[in-house]
Amino acid sequence: MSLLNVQGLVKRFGGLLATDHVDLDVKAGEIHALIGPNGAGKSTLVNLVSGLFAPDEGTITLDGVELVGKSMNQRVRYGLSRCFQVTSIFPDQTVWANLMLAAQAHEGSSFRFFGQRNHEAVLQQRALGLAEKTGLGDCLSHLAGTLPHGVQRKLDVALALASRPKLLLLDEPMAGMGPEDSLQMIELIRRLRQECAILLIEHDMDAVFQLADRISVLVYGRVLTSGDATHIQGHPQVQAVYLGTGEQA
Amino acid sequence: MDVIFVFEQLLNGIGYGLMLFLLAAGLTLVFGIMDTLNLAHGSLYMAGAYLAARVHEASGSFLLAIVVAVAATKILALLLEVLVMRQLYRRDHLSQVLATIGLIMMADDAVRAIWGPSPIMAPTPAGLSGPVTLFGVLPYPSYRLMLIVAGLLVALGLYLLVNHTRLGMIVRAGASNRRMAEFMGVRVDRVFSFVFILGAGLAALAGALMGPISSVQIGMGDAILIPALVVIVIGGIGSVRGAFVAALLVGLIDTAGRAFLPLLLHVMLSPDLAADLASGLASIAMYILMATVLALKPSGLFPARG
Amino acid sequence: MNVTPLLSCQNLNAGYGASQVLFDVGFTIHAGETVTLLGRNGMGKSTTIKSIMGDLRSKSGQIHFNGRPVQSLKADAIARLGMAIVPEGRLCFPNLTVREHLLAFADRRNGRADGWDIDRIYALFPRLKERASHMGNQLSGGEQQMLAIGRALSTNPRLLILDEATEGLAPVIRDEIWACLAKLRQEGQTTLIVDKYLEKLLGLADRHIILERGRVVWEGSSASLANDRSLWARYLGV
Amino acid sequence: MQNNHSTTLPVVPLPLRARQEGGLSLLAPWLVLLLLAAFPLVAPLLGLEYYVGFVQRLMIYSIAVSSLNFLVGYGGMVALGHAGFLGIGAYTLVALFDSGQDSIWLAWVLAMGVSGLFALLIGSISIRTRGMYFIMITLAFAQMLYYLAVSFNRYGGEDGYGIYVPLSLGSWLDDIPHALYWVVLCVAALVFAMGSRVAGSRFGLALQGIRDNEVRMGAMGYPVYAIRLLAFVVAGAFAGLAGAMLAVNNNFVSPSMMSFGESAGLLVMVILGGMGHRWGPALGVAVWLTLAEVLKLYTDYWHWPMGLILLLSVFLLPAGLAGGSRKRVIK
Amino acid sequence: AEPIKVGVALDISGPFAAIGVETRDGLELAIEQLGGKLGGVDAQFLQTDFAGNPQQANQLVNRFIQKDKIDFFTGPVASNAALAVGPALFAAKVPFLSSNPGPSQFAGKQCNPYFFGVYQNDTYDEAAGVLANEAGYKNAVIIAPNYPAGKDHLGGFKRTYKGDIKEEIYTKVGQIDYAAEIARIRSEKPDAVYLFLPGAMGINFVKQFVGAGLKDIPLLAPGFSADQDVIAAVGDAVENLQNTAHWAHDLDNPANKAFVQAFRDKYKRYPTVYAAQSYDVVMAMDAAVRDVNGNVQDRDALVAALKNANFNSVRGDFKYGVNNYPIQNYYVRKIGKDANGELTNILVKTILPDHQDAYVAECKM
Ligand SMILES: Nc1ncnc2c1ncn2[C@@H]1O[C@H](COP(=O)(O)OP(=O)(O)OP(=O)(O)O)[C@@H](O)[C@H]1O
Ligand SMILES: Nc1ncnc2c1ncn2[C@@H]1O[C@H](COP(=O)(O)OP(=O)(O)OP(=O)(O)O)[C@@H](O)[C@H]1O
Ligand SMILES: [Mg+2]
Ligand SMILES: [Mg+2]
Repeated sequence: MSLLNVQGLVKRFGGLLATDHVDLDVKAGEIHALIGPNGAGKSTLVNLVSGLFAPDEGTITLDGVELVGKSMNQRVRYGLSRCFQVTSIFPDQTVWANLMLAAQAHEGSSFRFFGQRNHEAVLQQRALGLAEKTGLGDCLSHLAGTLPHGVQRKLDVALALASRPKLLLLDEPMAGMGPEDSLQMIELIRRLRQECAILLIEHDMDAVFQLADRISVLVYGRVLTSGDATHIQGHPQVQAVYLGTGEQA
Repeated sequence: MDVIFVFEQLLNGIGYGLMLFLLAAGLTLVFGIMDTLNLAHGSLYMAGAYLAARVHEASGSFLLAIVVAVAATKILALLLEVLVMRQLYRRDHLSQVLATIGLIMMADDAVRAIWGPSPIMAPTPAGLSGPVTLFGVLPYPSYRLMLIVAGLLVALGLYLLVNHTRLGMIVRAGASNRRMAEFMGVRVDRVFSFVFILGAGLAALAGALMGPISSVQIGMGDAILIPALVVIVIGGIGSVRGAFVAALLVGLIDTAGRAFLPLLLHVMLSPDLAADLASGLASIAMYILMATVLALKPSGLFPARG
Repeated sequence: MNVTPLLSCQNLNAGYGASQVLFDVGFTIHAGETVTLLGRNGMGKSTTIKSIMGDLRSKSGQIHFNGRPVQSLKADAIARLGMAIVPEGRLCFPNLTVREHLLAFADRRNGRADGWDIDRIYALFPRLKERASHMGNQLSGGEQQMLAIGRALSTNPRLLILDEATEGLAPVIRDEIWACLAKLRQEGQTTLIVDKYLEKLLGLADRHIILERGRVVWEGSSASLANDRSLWARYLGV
Repeated sequence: MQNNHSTTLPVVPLPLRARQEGGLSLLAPWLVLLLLAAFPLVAPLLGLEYYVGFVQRLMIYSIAVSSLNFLVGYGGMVALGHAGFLGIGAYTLVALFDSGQDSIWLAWVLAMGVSGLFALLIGSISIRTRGMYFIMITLAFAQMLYYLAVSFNRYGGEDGYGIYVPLSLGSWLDDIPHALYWVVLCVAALVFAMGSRVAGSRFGLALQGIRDNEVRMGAMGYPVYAIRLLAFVVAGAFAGLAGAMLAVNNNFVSPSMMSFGESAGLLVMVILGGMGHRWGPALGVAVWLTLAEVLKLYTDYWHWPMGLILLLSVFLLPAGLAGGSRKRVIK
Repeated sequence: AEPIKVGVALDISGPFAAIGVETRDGLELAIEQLGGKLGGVDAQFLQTDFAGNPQQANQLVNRFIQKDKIDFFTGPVASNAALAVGPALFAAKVPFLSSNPGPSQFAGKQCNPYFFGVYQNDTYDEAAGVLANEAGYKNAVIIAPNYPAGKDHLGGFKRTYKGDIKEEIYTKVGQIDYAAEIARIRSEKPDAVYLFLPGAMGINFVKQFVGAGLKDIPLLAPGFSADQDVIAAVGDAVENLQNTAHWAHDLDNPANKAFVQAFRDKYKRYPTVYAAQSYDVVMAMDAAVRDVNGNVQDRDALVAALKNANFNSVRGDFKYGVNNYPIQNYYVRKIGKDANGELTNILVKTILPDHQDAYVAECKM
């Protein structure tokens, strides 16, 4: 049985049908890539799944639990976590404080008023664990906002990982990265697949073809086709609307 | 209750709404578009009212009074812009609140020093002092009709300026991302000065026009500032169209509350209770409207920014 | 080609607060050239661009644009001299419609009559025409990127600067942009490009400048960059 | 970069918290507490009896301003209707007094409860809005409360309600002169301590996280709405307490306590003192109210210098008195 | 010896600033005429500004009591401020000579030997009710802001008015636009309109009322809605407005003539009721201090002396009732032009001779 199951999902922005009866599933342990032209509705889909937007129609289940109608934080509890297309961290705090904040969300209640959080050993452990896992150990004391772009993206992933999700939604994690950073991120994602399933949106086809077990192509809010890398690469329509001819690095 | 009475109240509601819009117009411009909260807008309104009243009294010409009041207030605004506001555009709303509250305090004392603490007289222009008879049955103050026309004209002009001119686009661009606008070659400083002064001019116009039917006195701006803020918030900050619709809505609801609620409640309740409840409700009708709108649409009726 | 360069930087030193990022950066761009600025992440490409654009006051050094010293001018004045940027992160205006983005700043800063107008931009990016009345914040990432390019073109700049302009674009669109840049080059548009798709850039640009830790470490033609793979590994992490 | 999972805790993280708090800054609160506690005893010797009452009022206001500071500084929720909660607290006390209850303690506790309840109601709607809309919707609710009080005959309406029979703190306390002062001091000190403590607590840090990046916090699994709402309720409850204390202090309650001007004044004190700083409220209150008191003595035109000081403080002290000339985050 | 200290609470800024200035000018004229002395003893007048805000009043008065140790207190403009500070003053045994407010509470249940009123708030309205009867108005619309004082005042009018109240309109406090109310009045077609709308509200209402072309419906008002400050602000539109007060600047008695002359010489304008009241208050203090031979510390004697009111009041003879509110004449004034064509109140007649307030029975003193 698949981990995430999206059925008949519809989202309208005014007259615009951004998500048009989308069916999609992600199996446990797999990396499922979502590609498609700009404005096809990929981020919208992620926003619907993560709970930032409410769908107009359709169902989303995670491990058998219906997510539609649940709040964002409830979905996190059920095992969903996400990164954003635009890096979303706490730029005025140190990396350490960022990680502690992420750890705190999943370890005990946030409705405690008096104890000093920074002294909680459990949280420190967890934050350190995150830092290690994502390779942020060197820059714990830096203000997050002054870090190089690639590191900020890693931090974004680290924040998402704190909840130990079953499914991680990554919206263009490689955007704006140079080749080196991209490689590191690919490496990181590869490592993560041992822990959770990943729904990956990415325009960097190198990365997609290297990582994805399955690829779905979204066009004008609809799923055009799904399949493995070879299937997609050979699909004439996908080439026409998305891949183009030249791109093959 | 007859048709004419209802119609008259309708007109009253629209009139009051447009009065609010006159003041809200300048606020929307400065606050909605430049994202600068100028609570001292009411002080500029007061300046306009005082200047117009004095010039009108001295010269006998209402038109001249308006022109002088608007021009002089604009000069004042220019000074204010250069000395204070310019430093505030880039600051957060809180700094703006703090600084402009400071300005209000200074403005009130300045007016008190110049014109004294008493309300002053703002004569009604001779030609507009009496009522005209509408449709042969309804005597209606001609001055109020003029206000309605003025309000409509300002609304139209502003709507066109903001939404359909390049200047309007540039202003909005500068407001949402000053740096990027500068990259595109916009002299944001100058554009902002222009907008601020335009807003001040509108405030002065509102003050000059309101003078003949309201008390020209210290604090007059603060009293009307809150309803004006309510208007732009209901409408959706930054939306001229929203402010216009909201102004009419507030005007109509406020007027309806005062005109019909007592009659309505009289039918259902004891007179004493009815009077109490009616006037109590009428007092807060505007706020109930705002809370309801925001509860349903947290960014106002016509949210202009994301 | 002109004798005096369209843009020249000499001994540029710049940084943020106490930390210096650029060290004696110098290079020139001649009218009609397409030049790239290369280097790994965080090497100072964007910082160089910020200094040129007047967004970051350089600590020392000279910048001449179109024959004028501009290092003390403000960003808007420099822009009006004919410099336009597609910035990192796009920075579309949330409260302007797509159409307004393309009209608000329309100008003929390069003085040529046959420049870009909204129709030509729509022809380049039909997607934008479909979204003409959307607000800047209601666009997908890629649409925003197209809009940012269109917006820069609408001013008809003498020098067009693209900072990671293909970031987040679908491969087809990326191809379109490469095609567009090639076309611009043919038309004599001067362009400074920062991007990571090296192979494409090789075919597109006349010259390349490589930055390493805020210093210009290499400068040369496409041919010599193509031939020297060691540069790629050393400075570009490929 | 580590490549294996080491379990040893590196010593880095904790000292990272850049602010080194020690020495004077640890002592300062105790010093101030001592001075304030001793004040009623030495005041008569210095001929300063009057100022005992004055300082008492400052302390009450600092509770009110602290509660707003919690909301604005840590929560990023700029409420322009905070005086409404002061009013609710005060009128709760009035209602009790009017029905023959004269225990100050009971009144204070109930005032907190009732205003917390109102805050829950008002907050559950207001919290849905952001920025300017939040500013205005809180103002709207305060205005409603104001007009409600104005037309509420039973407790004097616009005229206000005088508490002419002294209230009771409880048997033995009533016999001590200035007992109220010390009680107020204790409460104020407690609120101060809690304020300092909460800032570094789980709740406080979560609240600050929401202020900085709400969407991210939601995506990390924080119950954003509940946290914000609870902050609003807590702030409302403490404002209510301050309101009830003010009622005892003034022996008088009137709707003007909830006016727009009062709400704005509270906000002014928060910002002037230094948003999100533990000393901010105390400093803001002390400076602003003392200025008002003193300037009035010298000139009819006392608003003028007050306004000027506000204006200058915005430019010269962007982070408020407590923050020195540190730059405030630019929007 | 120690000078006598008088705490003066003005409302020099805020909504009542105009009245505050009138109060101060009357006060200062009296002080000047007395050479800065009360009853021949040096006196110090300490001023403070309530700014129309009763919330701070308490604090300021505590300062007077505890720090300055005042012997007399006078001011403020508004009833709510008076109610707020009364108890502290009474507890400290400081005579409180109101320079304007006459709240019903202090006239009735909460009356106090240390409080002295100049008139009880409702008495103006009671006089207006009688005036409406005498003028033969068969019916009237009455209007006031929606707060207790507004209801008290309309209650005062209804107490004496015998005609038919067609409608009782309560408006929002601080209202700016009155079109809806005016339309209601127009549709009722009453014989007269009685309005209690203090300050800006009254000015707004009258301006809009006249603009609506309802000049034919006579307006009646209590004196404070029709004094010089209002006249100056509204202009010719208020001509013929009839109002009631316990004083008029053309009241024929020597003390008043001297006062009005001196005031006009000094300030180049007609005094208002507020100026006359504060002038009288100082004169009352002066007389009382003289009666106790400067020994103001003997508060019982001082209060007794104050109650005797052994001075020539500008409002003519009056005496205090049990509740320390005066029993005095009330007059009808009508706004018209004086000999120089200047718009002002012209005394018409006495409408209520030796009138006492309605609350005195509740006062157990
Ligand atoms: N808040 C919104 N209001 C209106 N329209 C929106 C909104 N958000 C997105 N859209 C529209 O919905 C469509 C899908 O957008 P989405 O961001 O999901 O695209 P995407 O597939 O992620 O594209 P990209 O790869 O460029 O990021 C776009 O056409 C966009 O203009
Ligand atoms: N606003 C800033 N404040 C402080 N340091 C900054 C700031 N912006 C950039 N830096 C630092 O300056 C250095 C150069 O950054 P720059 O943005 O110029 O790099 P880049 O070559 O454009 O890299 P990228 O490929 O990531 O865009 C980096 O180390 C970066 O962390
Ligand atoms: Mg996207
Ligand atoms: Mg860069």
